[in-house]
Amino acid sequence: MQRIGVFVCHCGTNIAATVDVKKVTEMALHEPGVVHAEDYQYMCSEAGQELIHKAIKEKHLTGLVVCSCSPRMHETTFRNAAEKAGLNPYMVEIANIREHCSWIHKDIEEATEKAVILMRAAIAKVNLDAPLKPGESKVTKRALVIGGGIAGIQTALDIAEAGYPVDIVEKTPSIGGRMSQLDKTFPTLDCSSCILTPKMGEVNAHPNVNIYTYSEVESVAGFVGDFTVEIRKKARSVDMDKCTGCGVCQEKCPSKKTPSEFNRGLDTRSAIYTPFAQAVPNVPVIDRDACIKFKTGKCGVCSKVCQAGAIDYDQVDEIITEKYGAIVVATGFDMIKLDKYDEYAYSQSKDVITSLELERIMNAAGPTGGHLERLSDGKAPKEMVFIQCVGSRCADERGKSYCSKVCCMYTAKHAMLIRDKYPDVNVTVFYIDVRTPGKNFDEFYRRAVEEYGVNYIKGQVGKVIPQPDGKLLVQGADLLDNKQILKEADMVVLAAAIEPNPDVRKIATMLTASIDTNNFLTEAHAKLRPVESPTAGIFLSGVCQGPKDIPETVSQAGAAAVKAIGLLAKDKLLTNPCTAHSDELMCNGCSQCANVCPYGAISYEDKEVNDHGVREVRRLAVVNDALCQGCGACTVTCPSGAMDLQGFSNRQILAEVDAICR
Amino acid sequence: MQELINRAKELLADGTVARVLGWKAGDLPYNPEPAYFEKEEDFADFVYNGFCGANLSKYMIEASKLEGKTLVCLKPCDTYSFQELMKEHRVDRDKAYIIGVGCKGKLDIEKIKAMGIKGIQGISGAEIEDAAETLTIQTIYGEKTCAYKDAMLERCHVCKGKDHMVFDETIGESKETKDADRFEEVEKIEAMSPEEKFAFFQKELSKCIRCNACRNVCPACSCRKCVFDSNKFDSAQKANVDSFEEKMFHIIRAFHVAGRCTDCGECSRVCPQGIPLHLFNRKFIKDIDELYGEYQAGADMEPRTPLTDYRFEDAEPGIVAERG
Amino acid sequence: MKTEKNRAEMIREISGVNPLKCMKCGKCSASCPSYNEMDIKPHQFVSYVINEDIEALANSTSLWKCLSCFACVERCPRDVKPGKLIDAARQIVVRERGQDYLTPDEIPELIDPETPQQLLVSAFRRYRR
Amino acid sequence: MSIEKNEGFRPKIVAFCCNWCSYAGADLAGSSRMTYSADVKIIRVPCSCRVNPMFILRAFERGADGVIMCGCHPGDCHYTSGNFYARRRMTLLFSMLDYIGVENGRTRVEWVSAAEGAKFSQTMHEFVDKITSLGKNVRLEDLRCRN
Amino acid sequence: MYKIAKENLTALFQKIAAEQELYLPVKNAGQVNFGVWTEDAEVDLDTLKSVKSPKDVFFPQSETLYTCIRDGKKIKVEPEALKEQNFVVFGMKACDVKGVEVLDKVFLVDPLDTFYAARRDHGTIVALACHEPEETCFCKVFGVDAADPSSADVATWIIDGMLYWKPLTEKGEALTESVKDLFEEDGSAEGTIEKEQEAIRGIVEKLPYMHLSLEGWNGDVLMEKFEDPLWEELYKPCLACGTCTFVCPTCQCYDIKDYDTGRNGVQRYRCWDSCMYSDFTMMAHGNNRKSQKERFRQRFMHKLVYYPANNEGMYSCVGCGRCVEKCPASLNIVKVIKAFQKQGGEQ
Repeated sequence: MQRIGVFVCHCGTNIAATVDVKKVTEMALHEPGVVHAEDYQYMCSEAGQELIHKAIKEKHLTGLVVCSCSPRMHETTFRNAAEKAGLNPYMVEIANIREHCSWIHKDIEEATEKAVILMRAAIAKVNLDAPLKPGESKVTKRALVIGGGIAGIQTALDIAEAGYPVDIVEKTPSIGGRMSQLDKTFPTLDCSSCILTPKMGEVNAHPNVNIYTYSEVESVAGFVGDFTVEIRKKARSVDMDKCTGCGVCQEKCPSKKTPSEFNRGLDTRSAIYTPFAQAVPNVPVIDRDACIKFKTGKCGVCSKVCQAGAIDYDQVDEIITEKYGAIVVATGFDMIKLDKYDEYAYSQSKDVITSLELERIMNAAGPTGGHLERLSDGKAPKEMVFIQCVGSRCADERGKSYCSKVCCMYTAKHAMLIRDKYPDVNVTVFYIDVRTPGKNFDEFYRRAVEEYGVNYIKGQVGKVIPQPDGKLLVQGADLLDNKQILKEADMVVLAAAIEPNPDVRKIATMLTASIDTNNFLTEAHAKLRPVESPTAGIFLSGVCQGPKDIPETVSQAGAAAVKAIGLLAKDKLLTNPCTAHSDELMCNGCSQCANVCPYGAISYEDKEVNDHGVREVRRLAVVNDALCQGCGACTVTCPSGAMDLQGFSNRQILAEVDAICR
Repeated sequence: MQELINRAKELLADGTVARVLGWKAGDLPYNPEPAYFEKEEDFADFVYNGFCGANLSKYMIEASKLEGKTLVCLKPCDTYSFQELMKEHRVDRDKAYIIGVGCKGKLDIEKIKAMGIKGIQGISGAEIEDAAETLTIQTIYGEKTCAYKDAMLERCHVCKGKDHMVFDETIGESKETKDADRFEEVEKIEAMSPEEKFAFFQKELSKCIRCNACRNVCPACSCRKCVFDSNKFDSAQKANVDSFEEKMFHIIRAFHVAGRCTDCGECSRVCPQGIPLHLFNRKFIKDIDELYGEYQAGADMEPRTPLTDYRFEDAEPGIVAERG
Repeated sequence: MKTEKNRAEMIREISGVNPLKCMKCGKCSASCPSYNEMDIKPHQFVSYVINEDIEALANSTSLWKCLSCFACVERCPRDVKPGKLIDAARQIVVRERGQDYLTPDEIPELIDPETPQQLLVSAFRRYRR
Repeated sequence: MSIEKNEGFRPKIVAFCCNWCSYAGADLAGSSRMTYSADVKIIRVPCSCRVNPMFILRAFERGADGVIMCGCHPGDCHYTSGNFYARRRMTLLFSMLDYIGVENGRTRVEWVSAAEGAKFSQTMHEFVDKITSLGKNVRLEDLRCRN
Repeated sequence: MYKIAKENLTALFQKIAAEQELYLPVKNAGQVNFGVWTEDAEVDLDTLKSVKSPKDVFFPQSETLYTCIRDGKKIKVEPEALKEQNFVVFGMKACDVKGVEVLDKVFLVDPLDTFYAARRDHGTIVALACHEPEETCFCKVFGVDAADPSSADVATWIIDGMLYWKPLTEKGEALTESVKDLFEEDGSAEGTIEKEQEAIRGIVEKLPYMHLSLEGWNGDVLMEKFEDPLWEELYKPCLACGTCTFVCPTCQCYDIKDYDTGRNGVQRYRCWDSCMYSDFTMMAHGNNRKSQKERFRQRFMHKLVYYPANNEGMYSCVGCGRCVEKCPASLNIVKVIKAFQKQGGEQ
């Protein structure tokens, strides 16, 4: 049985003017378990807290009820007061008789009656309170960044600068990501690699950064502050320490027919390759599916020409296990596949290309050496048509429901660059809406129209028809002129929608980070916690969270880094003690609770139990206190009531219900 | 049936399974009981006929703890329950050898008795191989007949289909027995006035004796300790002292199995007081289908059930009032 | 005579189309083979239904110029399907005229069983003017 | 049943409010001095997804005449998805209560943000009026608890 | 001997109910159970067995014993009043009447169960013969004569549309006196009844369970039966529901529980318990029957061994067959008896 003290606050006249505090105090003494009751002008004052202190000491109180203002106001104050007097702070309950009573009722009798009931409910709850202690968990002072694009690079650099070691895991042979494939960037038109390459060098050289390229995350265990991650370092077949990056092997490699991933398949690469000249690390990998040595056993040219003796055909995948305190996801995006858009003839004509393919064509290091030409016959185009929103803003299953956000701007960039470099080429853009929210964005678009004479037509294209003479007949509509347009073009560029990197689903599952129907990672709060995942210790950087352009990506990357640093800077994490707990004798191990847990805090283990003499091994739910935030979703999902929430237990809430309805 | 027996004996003999879970003939023509068969000679009593309505899935919870595999005979509808139990990790698929047995609709002795047929000595036409549409019943008071269809369990009139959801092999043909709309009764109640609804359920539930047969037979009610038996939740009830407790028990039970109930109909089959308990479960199934998309528990191994899932655009609870 | 509101409602019901989903991209007009012969263009159909100006739609030549080729239905990114709207408008006009050129039992003899139903129905509406 | 007929009837109403939005909304109603009936008593829960249907039935058993649950607006849940689960649970529960003939309107769910003090007070006004017009809860009451 | 035409029974019920409570088989939502007679109750005398036995007329499924009311920090205890009004139970069958005898031997011995005793004192049993026994009946095995419910206060038979009424005890005479004006006397009734009884006994002979042997079951075989490995097999289909115990006319176990009503104090009540339940006889240290096998065994050991050991060989099964009809897993006492018999035969 508890020894409960009830303290009724006047709050000056805020409470006392409407609630008969003396009566409430007197009524308290009739309640079971109450051994002390008093009222005071301001319970939250020093003097008020002293009264509480004294009563705890003198009456050996085991629980407190404070009838005062909202617990959102002073719960912490009274908990601290209790702790100072040696009482567990979680043995305190607040009856909110100000905001929920005196301030909203006028009739003294009515308000007093309600205050007594609220007090009874709090007493009923404190009767079932148990002392709680916040848990502590350690923080491993190391961060993992998944993805080595501009988002991952920026996040890693910022964390490294703050003095914490960071590992980047990048799936491809080089960091750089999508940005390395771009030619110029809007709205400033600076060269993409000119701004990216130094960053790549910087991150590579940073003493706090360790980069695993050609590597993938294999598994993730643990929780905030203490993740254990297995990284699969795929066999590169080249010794990274020995290779000097001279490039002879690539030159001499006889297998040169593999479509280049970096150039979006517009040209080919050798079997031993670095994706692009500025690759970091500048160490090639052998594509074992394309390599003649691996396919037939005969060849070995690269090994012969390598003076450093770096070629190692026997290399095997390596699993690296590392501990991290924080994980940042920066897995980026890809363009959607266009196989469902037959009407735009993408698969029928080589001259219908995507915008990212155009980037490579425009790039000096690209398949055409930066010269704008038709891929079918190498001729210079005279008429170019850009089609917007291919697969974006789409209500059916062919495309994506969202706006890809970057297409309007990069199309303006492309149009402008083409008109600038090839003034004789006519450029027509078919658009639905031109969206340019961003600093200097609309000005940029207007320049394309006004200074460069790009022809913008409001209306979507219905069909692109390849003609026998190699031209492309574009059938579109001009909605403002109310005309149907038939236009012959030499090249058509499709602004295909972007989608999160398909690997993200696998990664999100490993991290128990939630993901939306479009495969974008969900943020902990759409407005207030946009760079955190609901799963503690997981942060989001770049397009994996939603479509964005480079400056936005970089700012988010910095924000994610700050959040990660904030976590790494802590020596220990105090965990909320109001967490869920499963009664092992009642748990069915059915996994329903884990399905609703937003934090992935529930796992299962096989454990031997002694159920009143029956010993058996059972599958049981185990809640990780460090991850559980105490929402209670699991408690209602659990049919047997095995899962309960400390501080808001089933019996406590039922006791409150009973007290109110009495 | 002989094919089933032969195959079971074969699997037992070659050590594939350690025991067979099927039905043993009863001492009356209509009361076979679930039973384990471990030796060749046990099979003398093995039976599989129209009265083998019992869903053996639930027995597999205990059988999963035994040494070796258990061969279990599951009817098409039973396999939904089994799969749902697999999903909830309550049975071990590796410990089960499932023979999907054919079904031509199971019989309800209560329906036969309700026709005024009493003093039953023998029933023919209930064997699984019989093509007969009629049951011939020998009684102390003379021979009676009734149509097979008229003696079928309610659940067979709204059969989910002839396919087994999970099995190692199947033996025997099934027959399409569905001839009624699954939600017809629910709709009839929905159309009533609140007073009529209340009177209807008050009357039905007043018969409840809290024997817990519905709960204990239910494959979805597989809790080691039911909330209604547990002091931990402050919700233990052993008897219905007030009519409120009848409602509390049945509403909460239906709620706890909502999204997990396969509509196997065992609750209604076993209720000694003939309470149409499936009306609770089916109401939830209907609501789930209408509000969150058609869903059949036990038809797949997707971990999330309708109540452990959501969509942003889900209906608001106010829809209940709006629907009227 | 039904009110314009009723008629608009009927068009929505018959076509199963929610015109409010349209984002005015014009892909339908861009795709339409009969575009030049139409007075009301395919991308405009939705506005007439939204504004409940069905009379104009009913008197429009477009109603009978539409070939029911369903290119617009196929390509519409918003699932609005102008071809179905126009087909529904056609149906309303035909119903209001109370016309019936063929009796139902004459039809099966006249058609190839492979013909898509939808094409058939809309062709009837179009050619029995 | 008319409101006049129920004059003098004081309903018992239990309101479950989530700590982050609705309880704060109720606090705001208080600090803005927006009155509502004293018949409403609030129980604080961490999230609407903590509300077990058994709590609601228990309230009715013990003589409550109406039960309302308030949570963060869908999409704004402090725990990201709690109120989505709560929404499905309550929808099904309310539908079942309706199905067994409990008067529509004895239960309600309302999403109230921390900024919506006025909405909280308005909602409570409406709810108390509704329950007053429905009168005493007799269909879900345990007679042992009746006075 | 008296008689009354079947169609005049409503008048009889009205007359009895005017004076005292009348319980009889009533059909509610398709099922027949004993209930209080009202003008619109659907009386059903044709269904042989009520789902529940009528034992709850004397031993209700739940009843309050006393209430504790808190006043400040004092507690007041208010015992529940005993039954003070007379009542009549009409239509109990011979087996059910025998069931009451079984209960009497538990509740009417020292320490006397005052709640039960009060109900027994105030209740008059009017029994009705079973005219069409069914295949699930095996009352004869336990010495019950379905044709002659003679241990009641009044025995009745319905033959050719006539109800024959034979008072047997003082209570029966008193009841008869109060309704006599509705009856006519029939001197030749004995003969009619004897003829009917012969017919009933003839049917009984043909019932499948009639020759069930109780050999080997008595109060002396406790350890032998208790330790028999057969239980390990028998219990397996049992679902641990309480159907058999709750429909049984002789199961007498109850649990005592508290219910906090809030403003009306804490009610201490008792309710039927079932040995099939996992918390049966749960004590502070836990449960002494840990497995379903032990709980299952308890029920049959009690009926066929423990009870006879304490009551001069009287079994606490009356062969009503309700468990045979209602068990969801088709288990029942007959199967248990037969299984042991078979095993005995083999040995």
